[in-house]
Amino acid sequence: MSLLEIRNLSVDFATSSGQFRAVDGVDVTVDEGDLLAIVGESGSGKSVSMLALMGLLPWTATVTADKMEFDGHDLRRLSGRARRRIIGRDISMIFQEPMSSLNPAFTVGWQIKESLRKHTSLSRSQRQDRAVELMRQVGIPAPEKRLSAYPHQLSGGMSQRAMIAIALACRPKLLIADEPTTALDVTIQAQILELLTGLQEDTGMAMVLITHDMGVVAETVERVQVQYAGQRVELQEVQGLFDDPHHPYTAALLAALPERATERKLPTIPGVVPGQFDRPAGCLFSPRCQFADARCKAERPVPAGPAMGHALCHYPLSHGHPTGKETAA
Amino acid sequence: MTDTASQSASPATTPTAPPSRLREFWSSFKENRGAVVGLFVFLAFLLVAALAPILAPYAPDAQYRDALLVPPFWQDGGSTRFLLGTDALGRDLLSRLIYGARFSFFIGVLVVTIATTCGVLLGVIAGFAPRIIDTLIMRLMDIVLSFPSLLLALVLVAILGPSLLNAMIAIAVVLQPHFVRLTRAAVLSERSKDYVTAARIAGGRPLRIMFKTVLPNCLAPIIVQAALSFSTAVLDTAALGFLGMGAQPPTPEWGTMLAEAREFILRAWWVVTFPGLCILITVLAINLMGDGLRDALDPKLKRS
Amino acid sequence: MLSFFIRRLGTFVPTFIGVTVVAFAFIRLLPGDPILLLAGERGVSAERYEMLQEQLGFNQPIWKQYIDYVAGIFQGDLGTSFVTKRPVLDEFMALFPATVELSLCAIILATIIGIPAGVIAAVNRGKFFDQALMSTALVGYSMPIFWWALLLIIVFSGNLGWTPVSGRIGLMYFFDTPTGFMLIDSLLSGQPGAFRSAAAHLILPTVALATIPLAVIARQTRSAMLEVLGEDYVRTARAKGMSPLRVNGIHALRNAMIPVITVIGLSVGTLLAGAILTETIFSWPGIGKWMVDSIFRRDYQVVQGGLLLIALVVMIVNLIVDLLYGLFNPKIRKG
Amino acid sequence: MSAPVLTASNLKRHYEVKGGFMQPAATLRALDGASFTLTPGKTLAVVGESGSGKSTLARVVTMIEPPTEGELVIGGKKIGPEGASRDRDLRAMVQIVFQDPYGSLNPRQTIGQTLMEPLLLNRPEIDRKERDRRARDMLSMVGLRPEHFDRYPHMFSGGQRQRVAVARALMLEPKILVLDEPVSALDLSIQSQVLNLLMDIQERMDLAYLFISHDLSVVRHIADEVMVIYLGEPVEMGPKDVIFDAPRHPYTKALMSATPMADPSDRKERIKLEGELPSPMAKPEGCPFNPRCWRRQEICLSVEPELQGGNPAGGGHCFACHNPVPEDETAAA
Repeated sequence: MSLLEIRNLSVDFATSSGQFRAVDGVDVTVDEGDLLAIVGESGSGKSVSMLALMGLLPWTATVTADKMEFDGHDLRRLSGRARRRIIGRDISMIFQEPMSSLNPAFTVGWQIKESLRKHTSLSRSQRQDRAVELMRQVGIPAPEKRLSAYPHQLSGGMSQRAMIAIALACRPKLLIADEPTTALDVTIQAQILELLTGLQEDTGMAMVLITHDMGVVAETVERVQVQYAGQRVELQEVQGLFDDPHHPYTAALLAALPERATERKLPTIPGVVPGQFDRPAGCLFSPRCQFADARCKAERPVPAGPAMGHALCHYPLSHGHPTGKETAA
Repeated sequence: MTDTASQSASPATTPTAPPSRLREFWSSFKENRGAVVGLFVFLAFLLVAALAPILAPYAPDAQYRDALLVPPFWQDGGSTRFLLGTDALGRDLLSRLIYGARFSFFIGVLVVTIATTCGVLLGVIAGFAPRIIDTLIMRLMDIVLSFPSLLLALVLVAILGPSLLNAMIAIAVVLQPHFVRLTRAAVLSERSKDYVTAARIAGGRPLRIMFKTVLPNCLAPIIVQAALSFSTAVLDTAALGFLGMGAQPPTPEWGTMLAEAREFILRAWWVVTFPGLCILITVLAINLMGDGLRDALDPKLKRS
Repeated sequence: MLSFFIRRLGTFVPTFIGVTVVAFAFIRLLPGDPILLLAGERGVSAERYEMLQEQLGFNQPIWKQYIDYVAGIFQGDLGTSFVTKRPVLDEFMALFPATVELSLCAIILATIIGIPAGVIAAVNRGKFFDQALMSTALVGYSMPIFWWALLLIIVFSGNLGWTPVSGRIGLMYFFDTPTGFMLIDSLLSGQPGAFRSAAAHLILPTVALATIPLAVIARQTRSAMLEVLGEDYVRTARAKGMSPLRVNGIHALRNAMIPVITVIGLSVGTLLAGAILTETIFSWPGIGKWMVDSIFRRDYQVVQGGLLLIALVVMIVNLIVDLLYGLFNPKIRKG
Repeated sequence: MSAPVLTASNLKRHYEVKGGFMQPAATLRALDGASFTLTPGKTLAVVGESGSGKSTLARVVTMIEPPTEGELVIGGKKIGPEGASRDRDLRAMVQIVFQDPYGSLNPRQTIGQTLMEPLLLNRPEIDRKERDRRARDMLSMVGLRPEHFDRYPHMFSGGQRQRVAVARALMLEPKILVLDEPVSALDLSIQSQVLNLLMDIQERMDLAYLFISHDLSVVRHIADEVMVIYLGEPVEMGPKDVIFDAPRHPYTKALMSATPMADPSDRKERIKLEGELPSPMAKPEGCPFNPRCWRRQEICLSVEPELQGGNPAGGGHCFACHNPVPEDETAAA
C-alpha cells in the first residue's frame, strides 16, 4: 500500500476576477521511503497541491479530490483536530524562504520544542535533549548555544537547517521540501541537499522534493513528476526522464537547458504559461508545442500508460518522435 | 533574431488585454460597499455645500424672536415651519447646518492643500537630501509631534488670534508632519528600486528623478493620507470652534454651533444633537472613502 | 539593546531642545508687548513694568534670555501664574494626577477591548463579525468626542440619572489626597461610598476619552494581524499542526503586537489632546482644562510652562514605548 | 582580438559602516581589487555567491558609484575615485540590465515612455518624431509587438519586461552592456528566449558584455571569459573552457562541483565546502577562502595570495592560490 495516494486533486482560488484553477486533476503517489520530485515552472501548481495536502491553503481556495489518503487515513474526512495530529508529526514540510519561515519572536529552541510538546509525551528535559540531538543531526554547530538564538541571528543556510530540525522533530513518515534550496547559494545548496538525502536514507522516511531546477532533480531523486499549468504531464524514473522524455513539454524543457545545448543558439519554448484568462480549450501545452495539431487544440488528452511515463499527451514522444499520430490521422 | 521575435510575439500576449489602471482601481474600489456609500454621502455633502443658498429655507443668521428653541417638527411644540427646530436666538437650525457644510468643505480643502503641499515637498527633500538636512527636517517634525495636536493648534491660535482662518492654518501645521514622514518613507523605499537607478543611468537629473520618476510612484499612500486628513481637519476645526478658538459666533460652523448650544444640553437636545451628527456623518463618509482608497491603492493589502 | 537605548536618547535630547525653543518663542511671538500680555488685562504702572522687565529678564539680549530660561527649567523654575501667583510647576504637579488617572483608565479600557476585538476581526476576516466590528470602530474613529461626551451626558446623566455630570467626586466627601489618584485616595480614606462616588465620576469621561484610541487600536491590531497572518512563519506554525488558537494567539499575535505597541504609544499624545476636550466638558480638574482656562485667562506664563511639561510627558512616554518595542522585538534586543 | 573598450585596474569599492555605541566604525570591503578588460563582441562573466561583490562591481562599472580605489578607462576616458564627469557620451557608453524584471521598470511610465526617456535626456537634438520611431524600432528588435508601445509594465510577464529592459539599455547605442543576473528571475523556458536575444544582439551590435551570474550552466553557455570572485576579490580568471575544464583555484573547483548537473547518470561525489561565506566586514587574514578550503596550508592563514599566471589585466588564465589544484586532478572534474 502507498504511504500517500492522491487522485484527481483540483484546487480553485476565488479571485476578484473569477475562479482560477491552480491545480487541475493531479495524481500523486508516494510509497514508504520513496524519493519523488515534483518539477515545474511558476504557475505549474507544484507547491499548491502539496499545500492542499497539508491543509495550508487560504480560505479562498477550494480543494476537491477523488481520493486523498495518507497512511490509511482519509484526509478528506478527517476533522481539523484529527488532521492536526498527523500534520507536523507524520507529514512535515519545509519551505523556500528559510529566513522568513521561522518565527522572529521566538528562539530556535522554543520552536523545535513546541512541536515536541504538541506531538510527543516527552518530559521537559527529554525535549531539551531531543532538541540538542536534532540540532546536531542537521549539522548546526554548538547546538546547546544555538538553541537560544533568535532566527535573525542565523544565516540562510543555518535557518534552513533549523527548519529541517523542526520538521524532523517527531520522526515524520513523509517530508515535503518545497524549493528548499532556491533561496540559497550553490555551495550551501549542496550542503542542504546532501543533508536531506542523507537524513532520508538514515530515517527511511519518504520525501517529496518540489523544485524548478532540473540539475537538482537529476542529482537527488529517484522518480520525477513533471507539472505544467496545474496538470501532471509526466511521471517517470529519473534516468528515463532525462534519457527519453515522453511529454513534449518535458522534452522542450530539457532541451532549453543551456548545459544540454549543442549549438550556441538555445532551443526555446515559445510563448508563456497560460494564465487565468487564456487557458486553451484542448491540451494546455498545445499553443507552445511544436508537434501540436488540430486534435491537440480541440481535445483534452488523457494520460498514456506507464510505459509512456503517464504522459498527458495525444501523441506521447518516444525518443523525440511523436507516436500514434498516423493512426489518429 | 527574427526567429526569436516571431516566436515570442505570437502566443505571448493574452487575447483579452488586462484592464487599465483606472478600471482596475475602480473595480476594486467598488468592491468595498462602505467606500461607495461614503463616496455618495460625500458627493451629497459637496452638493449641499455648493447649493446652500438654494437649499436653505432661511438665511443662516436670520433671527425669529417668536420662535426660540422650537423643537423639530415631529416633537410636541414643533412645526414644519422649522423642520429641525430653532436655536436659542430663534435661528433655523436646518439652514445653519446647510450653510455649515460650506465651511466644513472649505476648511477641509484648504487645510489638506496646505498640509499636503508642504508635507510632500519636505518629505521628498528629506528622502533625497544629504543626511544632515534629512535629520534636521525629521527632528523638526519630531518637535511638532511632541505636542498634542489640539494643544499646539490652540496655542497657535492664541498667538495668531482666534478666527476660522487661523484655526485652519494651525491645523495644517499640526497635520503636515504626518505627510512628511509618510512621503519620506515612501520615497526611501522607492528610491532603492532598480527603475530609479535605471533613470539615473539614463541621465536623469536629481530634480527630474525626485519629482518625475519617484514621486508619482509614492502617491498612493499620500492620497489616502490626504483623504483621512480631510476628516481630521473637519474634526479639529470643529473642536477648536467648540472651545471658542475657531470660527466665532454667529458663523454657522458646526463646532461653533455646538459650543453655543452647550448650555442647553439638558433642555433642548436638538441644538446639540444635529450639528454633532453632521460632523460625524461627514467625517465618517470621508473615512469610509479613505479606507476604500487604501484598499484599492495598496497592492499589499489588495492581493492578500 | 544598550546601543539602541543610547541611539534613542540621541534623538531625545535635540527634540527636547527644540521643544524648549518652541516654548521660549511662544511668549515672544504673541502679538503685543510680552510684559503687558503677561500682566494681564488690567495693565501695569510704569514702575511695575520696569520691575517686571527686570524680573523676567526681557531687557537682556535674546540668547541670554534663552539660556536663563533653560537654566530655570533645570532648576524647576517655569515661572509663576499671574492669576494664582503660584509657581507653574506646583500647579502642574497638583493637577497632573487627575489627568494621569483619567488617561490611564482610558488607555486600559481601549487596550483590553481594542486588542481582542482586532484579533477576532482579523481571524474572521470578511465575515459578519469582522464587518460589524470594523464599522463600529470606524464610527468611533470618526467621532467628534466633544459631541460624543455631550451625548453621553444627555443620556446617562440627564435622561437616566446614572452618573454625575462633572468633577472627580461628590461634594460631600472630603479627605486628604496623598497619591492624587481619586480611586486610590477614596479607598484609603475609608469613608463609606467615597470609592463608589469616585468611580461613578470617572466612568463617562473615561468612555469619552477612550473612544478614539479604542477604535485606533482595534483597527491597527486587525491590520497588523492580517499582515502577520500572511507571513511564512505562520504557515510554518500551521504546518507543525498547531491549533488555530495557538497559531493566532501566540505565533501571530506576538509579532502583530510590535506595531500595535507603537500605536498605543502614539495614542498617548491623542489622549492628552482628547483630555483637553474631555476635561473641559466634564469639568475634570486636570491639566487639559487648566491649559484651556489659562489660554482664555491669558495667563501666558502658565501656557508656556504647561506646553513644555506636556511635551516632555509625551516625549517620555514615547521613549518608554520605544524601549518596550525593543523588548518585544528580538531583532533590536539582540544584535 | 580588437582593442578593449573598457579596462578596469585594481577596482575597489569600500563602504564605511557607522559604528553604534561602543562599536567602532568598520569598513565593508564589498569589492577589493578587480582588474579586467572588456572587448567588443565578447562576454566576460563574473561568477560568485551572494555577498561576493558582483553587484557592487556592476554599480561601479556603470558609474552609479565611483570606485574607492583603482580606475576605469572607458573609451579612453579615465574614471577614478573622484567619480565620473557628467559626460553624456561617456555615460551612454555603459548601460545595465537588472535582475528583477518587476522592479526595474517604472510602473507609471508606458513602455514607449520608458524607451524614449534616455533619448529625451541625452539626445535633445533628436526630435519627438524621431524618438518615437527609434523606440518603436527597438521594440521590434527585442521581439515585442508595436501595440505594446502604449502599455504599462504591469501588463507584461517577466520575460517580456526583461526584453523591455534590454531595449531601454540599447536606446543610447552603448558599447558595453552590464547584465546583472538578467535571467535568474525567469522560468527556464523563458530564460532561453532571453539568452538567445542577448547573444543575438551582441553579435549584431558588437557589444561588450559584463555578465554577472551565479548560474554556472548559463555562464558556460554565454561567456567567453570567466572571472570567479570571492569576498570581493577575483580568485580565478581565464578563458571559459579553461576555467570550466581545468580550474586551479579550490573555490572554483568546489563551485563547479556543487553545481548540480542535469544528468542523473553522473551523480558525482561533491566537494563539500565547510561553513558559509564570511561577512565582508570581517575578512579572514591571509587568503580570504582559507576557513573553508580543503587544501589549506600554513601560509594561507597569513599571506594573501596574488593572482598569478597569465596577465591579470589582459586575458590568459590566472588564479590566486598558494596550493592550487594540480592540473592532472582538475581534468577529472
